[in-house]
Amino acid sequence: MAELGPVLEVLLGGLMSGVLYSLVALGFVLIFKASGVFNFAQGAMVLFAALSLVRLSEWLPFPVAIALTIAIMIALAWAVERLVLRPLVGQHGLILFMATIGVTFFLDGFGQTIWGSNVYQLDLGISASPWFLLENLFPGGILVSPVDVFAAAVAGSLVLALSIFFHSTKIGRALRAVADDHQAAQSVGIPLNQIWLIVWSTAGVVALVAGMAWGSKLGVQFSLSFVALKALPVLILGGLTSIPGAILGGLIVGAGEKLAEFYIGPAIGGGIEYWFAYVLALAVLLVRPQGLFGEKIIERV
Amino acid sequence: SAAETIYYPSLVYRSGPYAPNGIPFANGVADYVAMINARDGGVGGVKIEFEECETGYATDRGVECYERLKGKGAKGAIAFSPLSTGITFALTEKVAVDKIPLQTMGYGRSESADGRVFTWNFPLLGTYWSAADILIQHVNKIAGGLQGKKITLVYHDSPYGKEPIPVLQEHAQRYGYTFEAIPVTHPGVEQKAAWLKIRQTRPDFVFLWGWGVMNSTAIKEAVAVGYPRERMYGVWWAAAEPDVRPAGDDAKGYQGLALHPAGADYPVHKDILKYVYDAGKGAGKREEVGEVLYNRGMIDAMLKLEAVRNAQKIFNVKVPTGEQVREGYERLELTAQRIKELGFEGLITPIKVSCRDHEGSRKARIHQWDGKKWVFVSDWIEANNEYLRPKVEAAAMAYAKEKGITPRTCN
Amino acid sequence: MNALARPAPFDQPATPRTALAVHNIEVVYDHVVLVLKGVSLEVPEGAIVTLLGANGAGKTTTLKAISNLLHAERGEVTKGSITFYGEEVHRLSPSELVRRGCLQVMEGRRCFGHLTVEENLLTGAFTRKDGKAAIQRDLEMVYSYFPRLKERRKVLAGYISGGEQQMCAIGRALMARPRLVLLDEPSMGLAPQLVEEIFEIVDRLNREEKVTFLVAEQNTNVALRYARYGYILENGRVVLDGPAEALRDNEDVKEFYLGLSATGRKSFRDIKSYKRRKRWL
Amino acid sequence: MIYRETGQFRTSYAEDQAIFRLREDRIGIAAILAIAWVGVPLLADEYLLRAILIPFLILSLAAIGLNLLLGYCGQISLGTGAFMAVGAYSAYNLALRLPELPLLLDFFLAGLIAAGVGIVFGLPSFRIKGLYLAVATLALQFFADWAFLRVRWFTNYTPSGSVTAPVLDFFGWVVDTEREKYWLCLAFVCAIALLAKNLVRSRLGRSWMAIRDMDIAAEIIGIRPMHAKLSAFAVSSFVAGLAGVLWAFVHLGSWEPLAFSIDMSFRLLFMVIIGGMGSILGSFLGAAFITILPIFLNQAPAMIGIRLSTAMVSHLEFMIFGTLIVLFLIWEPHGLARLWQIGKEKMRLWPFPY
Amino acid sequence: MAVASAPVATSAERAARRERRIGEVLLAVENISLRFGGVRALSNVSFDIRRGEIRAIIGPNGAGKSSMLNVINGFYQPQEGRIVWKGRVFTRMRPHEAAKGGIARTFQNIALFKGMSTLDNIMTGRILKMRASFLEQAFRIGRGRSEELRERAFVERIIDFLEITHIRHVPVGKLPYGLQKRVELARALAMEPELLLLDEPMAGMNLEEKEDMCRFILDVNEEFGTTVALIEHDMSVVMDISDRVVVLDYGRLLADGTPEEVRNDPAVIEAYLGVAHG
Ligand SMILES: Nc1ncnc2c1ncn2[C@@H]1O[C@H](COP(=O)(O)OP(=O)(O)OP(=O)(O)O)[C@@H](O)[C@H]1O
Ligand SMILES: Nc1ncnc2c1ncn2[C@@H]1O[C@H](COP(=O)(O)OP(=O)(O)OP(=O)(O)O)[C@@H](O)[C@H]1O
Ligand SMILES: [Mg+2]
Ligand SMILES: [Mg+2]
Repeated sequence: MAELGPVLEVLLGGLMSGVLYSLVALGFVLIFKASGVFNFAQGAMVLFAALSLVRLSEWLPFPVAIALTIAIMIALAWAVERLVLRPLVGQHGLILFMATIGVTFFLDGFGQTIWGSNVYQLDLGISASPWFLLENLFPGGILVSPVDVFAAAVAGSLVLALSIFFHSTKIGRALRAVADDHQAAQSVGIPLNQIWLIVWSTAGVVALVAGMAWGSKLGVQFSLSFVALKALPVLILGGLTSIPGAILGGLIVGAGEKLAEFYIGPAIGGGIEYWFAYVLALAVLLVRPQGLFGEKIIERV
Repeated sequence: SAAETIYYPSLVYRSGPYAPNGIPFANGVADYVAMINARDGGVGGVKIEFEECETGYATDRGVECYERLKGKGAKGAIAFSPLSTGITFALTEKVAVDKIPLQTMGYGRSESADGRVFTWNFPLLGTYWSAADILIQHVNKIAGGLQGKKITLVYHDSPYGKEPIPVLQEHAQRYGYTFEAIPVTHPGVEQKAAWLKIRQTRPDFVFLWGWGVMNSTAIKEAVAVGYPRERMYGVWWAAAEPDVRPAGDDAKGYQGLALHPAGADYPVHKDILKYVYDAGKGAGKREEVGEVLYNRGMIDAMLKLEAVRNAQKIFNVKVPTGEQVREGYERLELTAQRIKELGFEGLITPIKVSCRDHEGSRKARIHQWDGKKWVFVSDWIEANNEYLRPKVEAAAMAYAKEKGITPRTCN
Repeated sequence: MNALARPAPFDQPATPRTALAVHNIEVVYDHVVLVLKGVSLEVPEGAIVTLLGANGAGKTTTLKAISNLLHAERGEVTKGSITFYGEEVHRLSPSELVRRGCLQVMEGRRCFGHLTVEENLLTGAFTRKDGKAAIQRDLEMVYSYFPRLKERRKVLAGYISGGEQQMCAIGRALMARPRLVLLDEPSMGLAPQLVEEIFEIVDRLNREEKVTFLVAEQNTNVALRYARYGYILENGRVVLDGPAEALRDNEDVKEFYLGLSATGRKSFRDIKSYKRRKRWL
Repeated sequence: MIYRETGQFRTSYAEDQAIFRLREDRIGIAAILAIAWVGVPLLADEYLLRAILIPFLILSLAAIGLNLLLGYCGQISLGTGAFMAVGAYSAYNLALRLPELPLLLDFFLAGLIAAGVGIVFGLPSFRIKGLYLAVATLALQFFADWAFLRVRWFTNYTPSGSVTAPVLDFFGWVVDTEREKYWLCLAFVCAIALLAKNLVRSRLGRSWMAIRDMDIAAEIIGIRPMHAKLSAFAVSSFVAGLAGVLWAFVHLGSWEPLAFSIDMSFRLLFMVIIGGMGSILGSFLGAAFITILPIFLNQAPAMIGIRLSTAMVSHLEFMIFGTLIVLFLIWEPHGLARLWQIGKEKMRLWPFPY
Repeated sequence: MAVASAPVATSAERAARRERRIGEVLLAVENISLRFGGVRALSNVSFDIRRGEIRAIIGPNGAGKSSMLNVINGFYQPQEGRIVWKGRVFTRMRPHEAAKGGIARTFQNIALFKGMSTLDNIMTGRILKMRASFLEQAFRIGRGRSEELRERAFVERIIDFLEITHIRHVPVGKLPYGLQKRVELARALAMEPELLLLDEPMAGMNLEEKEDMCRFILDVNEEFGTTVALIEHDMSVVMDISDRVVVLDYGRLLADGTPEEVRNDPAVIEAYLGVAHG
């Protein structure tokens, strides 16, 4: 039993950090699902949202700051739709991807100009001190971080809400139609502009949540945008188009990489966390080329 | 006119992921140079022409900046502080060709302390090997001997983070502690596995060789696994305000190496506030003057300008060339008296650079974050040069051999 | 049904209004390729008008210009005007146009491959606001037109056969309950029976529900049988237009589009190795 | 009509298949080559050579490598940096461990080793497609970063893990001035660009493009997808590997694994997309856009006499750069190369609009 | 524009020539069944194609015609049945095997390489005929050069033949639908196939273009002796040019015979033709 303690602890820790990856991956999924755009700017949006919140909350009450930040993210969505996506309707996915890179650069510069490049502390008022569970079973107990639990809860409910929203409304169907074929979607009267505004706004709000979770952990600073890289394997593993996939992918990647780092890492020099998630994703893809929950890739002549 | 100015290029990173650390440093440099210009009319009566170039901590941009700025001014740039290990590596060979000294205060390659091989490099005040040695000396003292203790190094997985490992490994035998090194991959936002391991092995001390976001994350994770901050020690690049601030109160008790104190109540600060900030020309905010990295930038600038002053004296010129500044560095000696004149009393200890020894001084103190500011918990500790010097020389010779350099002889 | 979208017969003026007027438009692709060189046409409300012409004449381009879908292909209307019930089309987004009742069935099917057949049909009803029941009713109506689709309703549209996709695309358009439908080669890839059926449906919708149609078609024979008026495009210009009967009786059209020469229909086997194409220009 | 096609008849297929069919094009390219080989080295100062032109040339080479894979064969790769790293470290180890080999051969062998690694990491492309494939190559990227840090043998057990290139001695020609380095890079770039151009307009290139445009149809006309994809991976990583060698040996001199990190891979991807997928010329234009433009933007305020804080300048640089990317894509989604082509088309029609 | 030099012959002469040309069984599909999940796309279908004939496959939408072609050239793998190709038996064909063995095809949903020019598209059809080594191609020496010229000349003949000289250098993505179909045919012809599978080659064409297309198909068939299997919904075309017709309905073989036989078959009229047509 005593040996099981550490395993459980690592597993739990991994699952928790996996949820944090999922939060970022979720933003990617939303936008990809709705437009076939792989949004490179998701990381920059996480940073931008968190920065806005932190700086606004310096002189506004926290709830007001949150509301204002959401408004800012919606404005951003509007600008992106208007200035970037609309003129590029119907272009190849890679080109849209490149355009979001332009957005990334812009946001990086813009965010730093108006909000500054320092580190800011984001205090959500949740104690960072750990809980120790089941101390009677395991020596030292199983360590759980309350921040992680909070993040997990938020992520879980977010996924649930989004799944319901996108699956049981006609918007959900329209989203998938748009992702399949912009032009045909337009031709049946799906308003691309509104759809994209909705989705990018939602992704902006998701970015804010991710920014809060990660920002309370890392401090709000430029490096927040790097967490996007950690979300990539999660995204791919779960399938680019699946909201539940983002969560599940996150859990698998989180737990897998922590266990690997912990138990395999020392044998081959450590730091394998760095690539393990990708290799894991690769292995899954070899079996299921569309990820665990992604839409089937149609091959037909 | 241009003929009458000293050209001082400053490579900075005021944007991007490392900006929180880069900004105070760059401000310290800029303010100090501005103060010298305003107060003394420059160095030796010659105005300093100051220019910044943004590297964003990226090597190729750093190289581009260097190339762009190195030939500017009447006699070219006086010296460069690349402020990044990657840029240092990329420039080490180029400066030898261009004949411009490379000042790497508190970073860069440890073996470059050997001036016979690394003619143009000046890792002033201390290398990472010195840092590792000083830390071990300190914990050895407070633990009353390290026999049977456990020390874990959590390091940034890059040449920077790896530098101290050989010293810590060798010391493990000498002092009898067990040593473990855990890499953290760039940029260091995920360290859960590392800290869960620490929770299990429960080392007596954790050394932190991190950079940027990795440091604050490490502190947060330490809190999350319940590792006491009092037993964590950061290197001097992991013990400044941006490293502890995001962790808030949780960082209380965290300790680190200090090449110099924090605080703005030294004479030089008064001058800076008076001549620069009162004139409304400060590079940063008034209340940020005196932060750890700010002071470090200030010292970096001061040392560079002292080398210039030295060169002016030696060669009796108004504007020295890079080659002459190198001489100025190599014969740099800051006595306690001189340090006092400069207004740096208490900030640094005397320095003496020589042809053999480009480090000049290898002392640091330990300071601790009390939740609001850094306070000293130790006196100056000097690295053990009898132990380090042979190591430095061996590594430098290996480099010389690889590159086909014949080391100079110093007398 | 939808009172808004479809004016009741009694407020129709004696002479039908113009549903669609295209006035002398030029279309340029990629900033350099001039494809339409001044096309004008008019579709009266409640009519079936057909647009004929060889491959590359510019039929698809004309229809896309009308429904404002050129944008995604880097095409642009550089000259002229298009009005839908008197309103300039270029001020309306494609979805806005659909909401006002002008809808295009695109060439080459363009079903949403990752959606099931039924979902595809339902996307057609995106702009409708008249409630689930009405949509369900229309769904059943489409299924009654195309029983084959009902069988395949749960299959991803990407996997169904070409003809089934064509039905799906037409059905999807009908789900929107449009006032004006731009049909781009509806008969392509359909079995002969179905071609007739499609045109029957067109005719029925036209008669019973007063839906206006502009049909680009290669199957001249059928098209001229059902249409009231026709335009023949050649190289980006309208070269001939007139009432369908007149076109059918035109000697050139007879020979080159209907394959009826003085001696009657020739077998495909006996076509001479080459013959000069009819050029009106 | 400055650009005149009329009156130039191509009377054989050989003529019609020439790279530059028009006299104007041939004159233009000859002028560019003359400027590149003679004019630039004579006129450019050290800054221009060392900080701008040499990196530009090497990155163009790497971009050509990626373009072969992405632009021609349609396989998205985010591992170009890793292929460059493989090239660089292979050449380093070859030079170190087999000093008797001539350096040029080391370069070539390093390219071949990179090609081998490319083939291995191209294997998943058989099953995995599109964006999903990008992850396979990312796995390589991260794995390579890790391996070159971790496996000490690669870095000859240097304590810090950074290594230094040997003296560039090509059969007695010691390349040490910037001008010589520039010529060296230029020679490699010209040669590889020509070979690449030849490849893409022959059978192999056509089978890559077929796979890119529609792999199923390609298979049905007898192209073996695996063979085509792997050969694209191999050639692409050979070129990238060679670029890596140049980047390490000629540009940096000494380097750490970070020099070939994911950032490098992304930058190359940007170059290819902005420059134009499926265009050799586009690789050059893209490399120029991504490397030179930010530097220019950084210096622009000072040039026009505006004094701004360093931070402001660099933030502006980011914002303007991002905006320009979007603007260029909107203007011409198919990249700069295409823009150039349309420009030529317009010149042909000039003074008429169409 | 060059004009294809097909001889003009009377229909009686042609008919006689055809009789002589049609030879042994080139390809036979035997008891093929193909299912997708619950859908039976083909159930127990058998028929053969003889050398030199034009074989039409007709049937309502979704009958399994395209699927049949996919089975023949190896893109779909039937659950049951076998294919006999020139005497060799395959339980499953592989696409490149089929291509090597001389089966070429066009697709219902045009499957051209959109980013390439017409010429390059057709040149891809010659890939199997080219042998130059990697280095020869890279340096454009030896076979890398000569082959390129030789094949170009060959392809130009096809381009001339199909009258698409003016669009040689146009990217096919920009061509109107009908021309794309023609380019697709050109690409298939470039493979010098023994069996040419055409999936609705005349969809989306007007009469004149259909006439052209028929002429091309007939010429290919007569000039080069290429066997053609053709799916088409235009009955007048099918009745006029095909030698024998297979009718599929919901995956089953409904009828097989000469055009006249099929046209008068009540089952076929019921399932497919409806009112007498053409
Ligand atoms: N995206 C595009 N870019 C450039 N040229 C185009 C584009 N789309 C169409 N064209 C050109 O415009 C002309 C008209 O094409 P269009 O598709 O309108 O013809 P069509 O009459 O619909 O022909 P079909 O009967 O084959 O469908 C053609 O010559 C075609 O090459
Ligand atoms: N890959 C597949 N997955 C699932 N079902 C398929 C697949 N391919 C074909 N089918 C189904 O098999 C049936 C036959 O399709 P096929 O494409 O062969 O029809 P077809 O005779 O060519 O019809 P059309 O004349 O409309 O082109 C259709 O109902 C189709 O939905
Ligand atoms: Mg058309
Ligand atoms: Mg079919």
